[in-house]
Amino acid sequence: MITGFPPLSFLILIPVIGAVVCYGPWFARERDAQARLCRAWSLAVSAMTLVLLLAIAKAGVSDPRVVLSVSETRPWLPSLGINLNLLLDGLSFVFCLLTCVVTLAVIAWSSRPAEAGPSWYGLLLVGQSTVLGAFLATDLFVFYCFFELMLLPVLVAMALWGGPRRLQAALKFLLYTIVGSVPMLLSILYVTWVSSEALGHSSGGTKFTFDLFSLSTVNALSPTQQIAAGLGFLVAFAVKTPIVPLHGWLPETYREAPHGTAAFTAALLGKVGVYGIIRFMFPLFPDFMLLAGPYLAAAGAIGVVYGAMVAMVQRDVRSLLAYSSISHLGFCILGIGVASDLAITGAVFQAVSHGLVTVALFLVFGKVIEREGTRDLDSFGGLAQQIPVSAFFLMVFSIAAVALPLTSSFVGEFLIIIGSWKGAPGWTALALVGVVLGAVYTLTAYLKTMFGPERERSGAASIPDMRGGEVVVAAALAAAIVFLGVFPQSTLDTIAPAVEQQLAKMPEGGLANPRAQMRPRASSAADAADTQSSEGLVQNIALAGKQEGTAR
Amino acid sequence: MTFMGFVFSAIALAAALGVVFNRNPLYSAFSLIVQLLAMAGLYSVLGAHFLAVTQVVVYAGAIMVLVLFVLMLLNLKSESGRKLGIVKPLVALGVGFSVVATVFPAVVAQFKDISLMTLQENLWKSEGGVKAIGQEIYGRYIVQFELSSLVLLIGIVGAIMLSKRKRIVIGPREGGLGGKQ
Amino acid sequence: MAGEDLRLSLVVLAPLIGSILSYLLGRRVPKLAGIVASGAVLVSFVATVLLWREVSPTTAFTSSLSSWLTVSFQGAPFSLPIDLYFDSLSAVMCLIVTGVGFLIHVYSAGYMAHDKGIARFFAYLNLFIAAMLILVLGKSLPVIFIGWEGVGLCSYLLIGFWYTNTEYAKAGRKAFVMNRIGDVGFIVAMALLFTYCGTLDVVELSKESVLARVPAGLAFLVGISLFVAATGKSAQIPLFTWLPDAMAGPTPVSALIHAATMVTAGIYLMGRMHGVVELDPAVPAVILWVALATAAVAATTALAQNDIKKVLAYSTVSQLGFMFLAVGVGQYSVALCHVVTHAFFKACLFLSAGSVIHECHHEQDMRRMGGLAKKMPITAACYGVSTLAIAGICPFAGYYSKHAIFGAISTTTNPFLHPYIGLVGGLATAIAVCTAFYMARSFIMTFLGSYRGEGHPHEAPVVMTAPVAILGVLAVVGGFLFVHPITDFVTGPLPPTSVGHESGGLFGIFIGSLPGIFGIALAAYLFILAPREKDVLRAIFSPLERLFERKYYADELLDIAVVRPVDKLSGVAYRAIDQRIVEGSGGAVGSVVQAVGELTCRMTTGQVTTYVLLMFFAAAALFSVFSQVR
Amino acid sequence: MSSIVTYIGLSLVLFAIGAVGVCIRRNAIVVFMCIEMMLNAVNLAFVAFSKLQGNLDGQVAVFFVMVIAAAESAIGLAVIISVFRSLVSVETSDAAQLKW
Repeated sequence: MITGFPPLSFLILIPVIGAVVCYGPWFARERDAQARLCRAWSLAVSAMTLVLLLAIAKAGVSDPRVVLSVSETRPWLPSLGINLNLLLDGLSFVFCLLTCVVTLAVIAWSSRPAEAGPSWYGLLLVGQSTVLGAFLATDLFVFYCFFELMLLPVLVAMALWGGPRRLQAALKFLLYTIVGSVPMLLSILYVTWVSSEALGHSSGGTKFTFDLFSLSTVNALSPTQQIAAGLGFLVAFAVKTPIVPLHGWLPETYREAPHGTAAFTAALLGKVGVYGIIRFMFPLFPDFMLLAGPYLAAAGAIGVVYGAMVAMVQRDVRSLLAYSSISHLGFCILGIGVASDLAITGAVFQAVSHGLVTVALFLVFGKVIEREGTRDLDSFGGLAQQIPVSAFFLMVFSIAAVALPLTSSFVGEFLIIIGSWKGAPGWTALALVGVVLGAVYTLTAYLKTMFGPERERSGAASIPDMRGGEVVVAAALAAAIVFLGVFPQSTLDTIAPAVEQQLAKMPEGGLANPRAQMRPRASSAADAADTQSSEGLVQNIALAGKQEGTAR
Repeated sequence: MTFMGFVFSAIALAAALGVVFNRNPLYSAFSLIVQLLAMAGLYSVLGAHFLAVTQVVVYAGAIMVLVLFVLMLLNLKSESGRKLGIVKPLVALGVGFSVVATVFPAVVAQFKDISLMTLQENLWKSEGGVKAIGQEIYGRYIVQFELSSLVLLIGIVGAIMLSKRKRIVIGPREGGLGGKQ
Repeated sequence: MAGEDLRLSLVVLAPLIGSILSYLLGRRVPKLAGIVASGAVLVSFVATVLLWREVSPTTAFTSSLSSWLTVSFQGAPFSLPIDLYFDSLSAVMCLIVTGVGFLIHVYSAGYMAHDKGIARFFAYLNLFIAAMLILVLGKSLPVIFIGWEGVGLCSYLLIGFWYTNTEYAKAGRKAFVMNRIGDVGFIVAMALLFTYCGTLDVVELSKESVLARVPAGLAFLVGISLFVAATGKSAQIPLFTWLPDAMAGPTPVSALIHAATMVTAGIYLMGRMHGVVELDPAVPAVILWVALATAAVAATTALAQNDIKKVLAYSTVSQLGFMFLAVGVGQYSVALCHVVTHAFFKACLFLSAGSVIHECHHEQDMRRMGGLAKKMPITAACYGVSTLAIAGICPFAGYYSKHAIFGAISTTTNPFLHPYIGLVGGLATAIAVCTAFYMARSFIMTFLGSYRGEGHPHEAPVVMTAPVAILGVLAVVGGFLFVHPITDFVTGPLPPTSVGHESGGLFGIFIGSLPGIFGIALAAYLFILAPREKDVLRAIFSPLERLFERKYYADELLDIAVVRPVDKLSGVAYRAIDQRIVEGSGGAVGSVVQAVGELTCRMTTGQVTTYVLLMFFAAAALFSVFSQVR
Repeated sequence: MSSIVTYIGLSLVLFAIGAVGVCIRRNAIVVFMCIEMMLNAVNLAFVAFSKLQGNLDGQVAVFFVMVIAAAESAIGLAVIISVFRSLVSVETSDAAQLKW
């Protein structure tokens, strides 16, 4: 362990420091040179974050069999029991990796809008650090803070450099998320308050804590209380993931935001919703999740079909991508609703693969839109000859979007389907219909942009085909997608144990046999969770002890 | 409740009605003065002689004089016609009745059987009331006393400031506060 | 075993590497693309032949390429490795795929010589061969599915090869979507088998003990979903309209994918999963009736087609119907034989049609051809021989496999089908007559009579006529050489069959090839001897002819039944649900808040009395509340 | 019958009359006077309760109320005068500019 140097909090800090430097005065020379220099700098910073993440993971687990789990506690508001405990286990490692890769891709891709100066890179780095924070925090309060902060960089970027109706879109995005996350805050406070008595029994009085593991270990909420608190959480994550009825903000945001921000939002913000449900709702509200399972599965399946159908009639490329991500994420929600180990591992894998595919699609389509100057699907056509490299990569990513075997999305969807068939056969079948529709709109989009007679356009030649940097990014993303499709085992090994632990309180096989008693190893898993939260870094034990004293 | 108490109460009530229902503000001012004096009487019936005196001096003497002065300054005629209509009295009755209805039963329920404790008369008499109140005011309530002097100071400064400002005619011609400064 | 292991993976890897190499080299030197691609398929063919010699009906090799997935399901770890399985059934299929594939590669080197996208073409073609081999060699259902989707993707890419023409691109998309609908059936079957049998391994799933775990209620569903997958890929009703449109692709593509290999994947799947298909006897019955209907519809539609490739496309659909007939009656090895012989003569027909089109400068309409026999003798001969073969005339390949199918129909023991044997046999014979008729018609219109087109066709280059000639020979020899050995060879993986051994002597042969002879004679009479009769007949049956020509309005029916409602529904979904409800709800909340605001600000009337009144009411209310609270 | 009820009853009635006066009358000064009357009613209650409790707190409260009333009347009348100066009328209904 890299002792004496708090790795995880540093992981969150580096991008922020990078962002601050981006705004530094010494970049004050002419704007474009300034932006290029800033781009190089932010590339270095996000690459460093990625390297640090990998180093932490490698150091965290010497041999692969041991479950990856690096945790860290730092008192923040001891009197309220809020301390910055960060945890990097299989689940959060996969999502953090996705964050770093996506940010690297967006920065490397020359998606900076012309009028945006170096602050574009600053915002992206701040966005990266807040998303990393959200994926690492296991303290409910800290998670909530990052959950809200994630919103700002995207909002600012959209409001400043978005499309024509960017202000309405930004406002709607803000309102939807805020209205969604307020119930979560109330539920957090409710859970803490209810558990404070139970926690405090041993030491008389009430011991407030926001730590996920101690809250889930004490499990003080009665089923009805769980339903109330669970709904609060579910609303927040439903708005974020967008589960179908609450997806109002998504099409406009993806349409109006600049390419890079839309790619960033599509790839990451949705995943925090999925991650949140798995990380927080299963340990805290097992009975609620069991009850809400069928409804979630239903919402997921309907999301898949609804997203695909609406995507089929879209004229605008970006809203087509928006609805397609609703459809893909619908699969994750289906997997989560069924809550069996396999389905959830599949859901996590699908979320990660969707992240990679969407960022690629957004960026390549972004280039096509910039080149054509319009977003209307019908006005494209016949680009395959003019920009063959983009055509090739777009074909690869469309194949991944349609989830053909040997791509990562196939592994995700396949696991979800076979995992959730026993729990909700009807809904899984409905989701499969969505897959067919998915093929229709993806290929239609590709056909309308790339195939068809070649039309000579005057200004089109100005933006050349993909250049060096972009080809590298696209190739890297394609390689990642194919690697995850052909050798998913290493990733699945990291995800599965973490998911196993999250589902410790759920009955075996989730919806498949709800009446089955709680897992035999529920107690052991809960103990493991308990020990793991306090074991943390060596020097933190002293801290925890001291903090214990002050809390009472 | 002694005979004198009843007399004073009756006078106070009559004067109060006079204040409200008198057309000419001047007459209502006078009836208010009468009402204040009746109240002073009641205080003395209750044994609060110092208060009775201050009531007469401060209330009737100072405040009502000021009011009369203002009345005279603005030489207001009686209200031009009664545009009261039927709504206002009804509402007023409602208000009055609701105030009484809500409070009175609670008070009755609470205090009907507790008789007025006959304070050791000597305590009031011996100290003549003034000494006891003086000790109270300068003893326990000294802070409040100083604060009230501050309030008075502010009152005075405020009054001066308000009346010193130039005339700002809002009336129909100007329409808005931007009058000649 | 290591030797076989390596060679088995080589069979698949060779075309994969070939596809990348031919693309990279082909971009620089177009000629090289054809050579590299054909070489890769040849290597794979040789490897298959070597392996084929060592495999017997009972032995099989397995080679695992990678442990793809190990997941935990209900506690138990469950692994899904990517393994290749080479037994007698896959040996036959591999031989067909690589053999015919190689010939078609050589042919397309000539056919696509002047096309500037030749490198891309051969890359896709090799990728297709690789995907088809994975499909045929897959040891577990997911691996077969990898090949299944890979083949679908390659057919999409190859049909829409000349993508500058939007119609061709749309045809490619239509093919892919229809395959995709079939794949839904495949995934449903996989999910069911995984959930109940706990395994997806092909060898396991043919064991009785494993199959018993499938609950009775779901047996039909599993079988039918597998059949849906097969219909998607092998173009049975209702998912067959994509095959005629797939003729938009270059002719070698039609020959390879839409005649010899991909379309037979459905039959291979049925054969491989015969245990599952026969779980519920109702499934084979459904298969039989659907197959019969498809064969009838396709055969009659082909009668009225004027585009040579469309005729061959519908004849493929009809012949596939025949193969599924054999599957329906449970004679999988007979169906396989027909697959083999069909591959030979249909590939030969397509390639010779390709040569004709190539020479007539991409003219596909038979009415503007004719009299090509004189100019293109070898192609004409091969086309003629294959026509005889497909008609089922005695010495040629078609006779043996078709005869076997007729025999199989008569010996079925399936309770659902037994009473209808007579009807099925009769219909099948009628279809056989139709097949002979429209094939003869196409031969006569193309090769006999006088040349009606503008170009001046002459014999296709050697590199094209050689493969056609080889296939022609196979079409002649394939029957008696391969049919019996194959039925014995594949008894291991497929249930044994007694059909096809009896030889009714000369008379039996005559009866067997009677429908073919009758069909050809009828066509010859109408088209050569008495053209006037033809017009009379045409006048009588004109409504029927229009029906056939318009392909039983299949496209329009599908359009009305599926495409239009889905479009309207998604339109409704977008406008009604998305615009009005989701966006609307945002607006609604906004206006509610504004209304409430409007209401409250009415209270500030500016009158002092109002404020005083409010104050008193509030005071009264508070007092009453607090007096209770104590 | 020397219980406090009568005094409280009286102060309540006076308070009610004051309230009614404030509501009905449109002349600002009369409203002002009615407010004074309400204050007196409260003072009466204070004194009554102080007698009831037997300590002088009530009376001290009254004392302070008077102080406040004095300051308030100074300010109130100054306001009324400045309103009169600008609106040339003391009717409360004329000073209704501050409405929605």
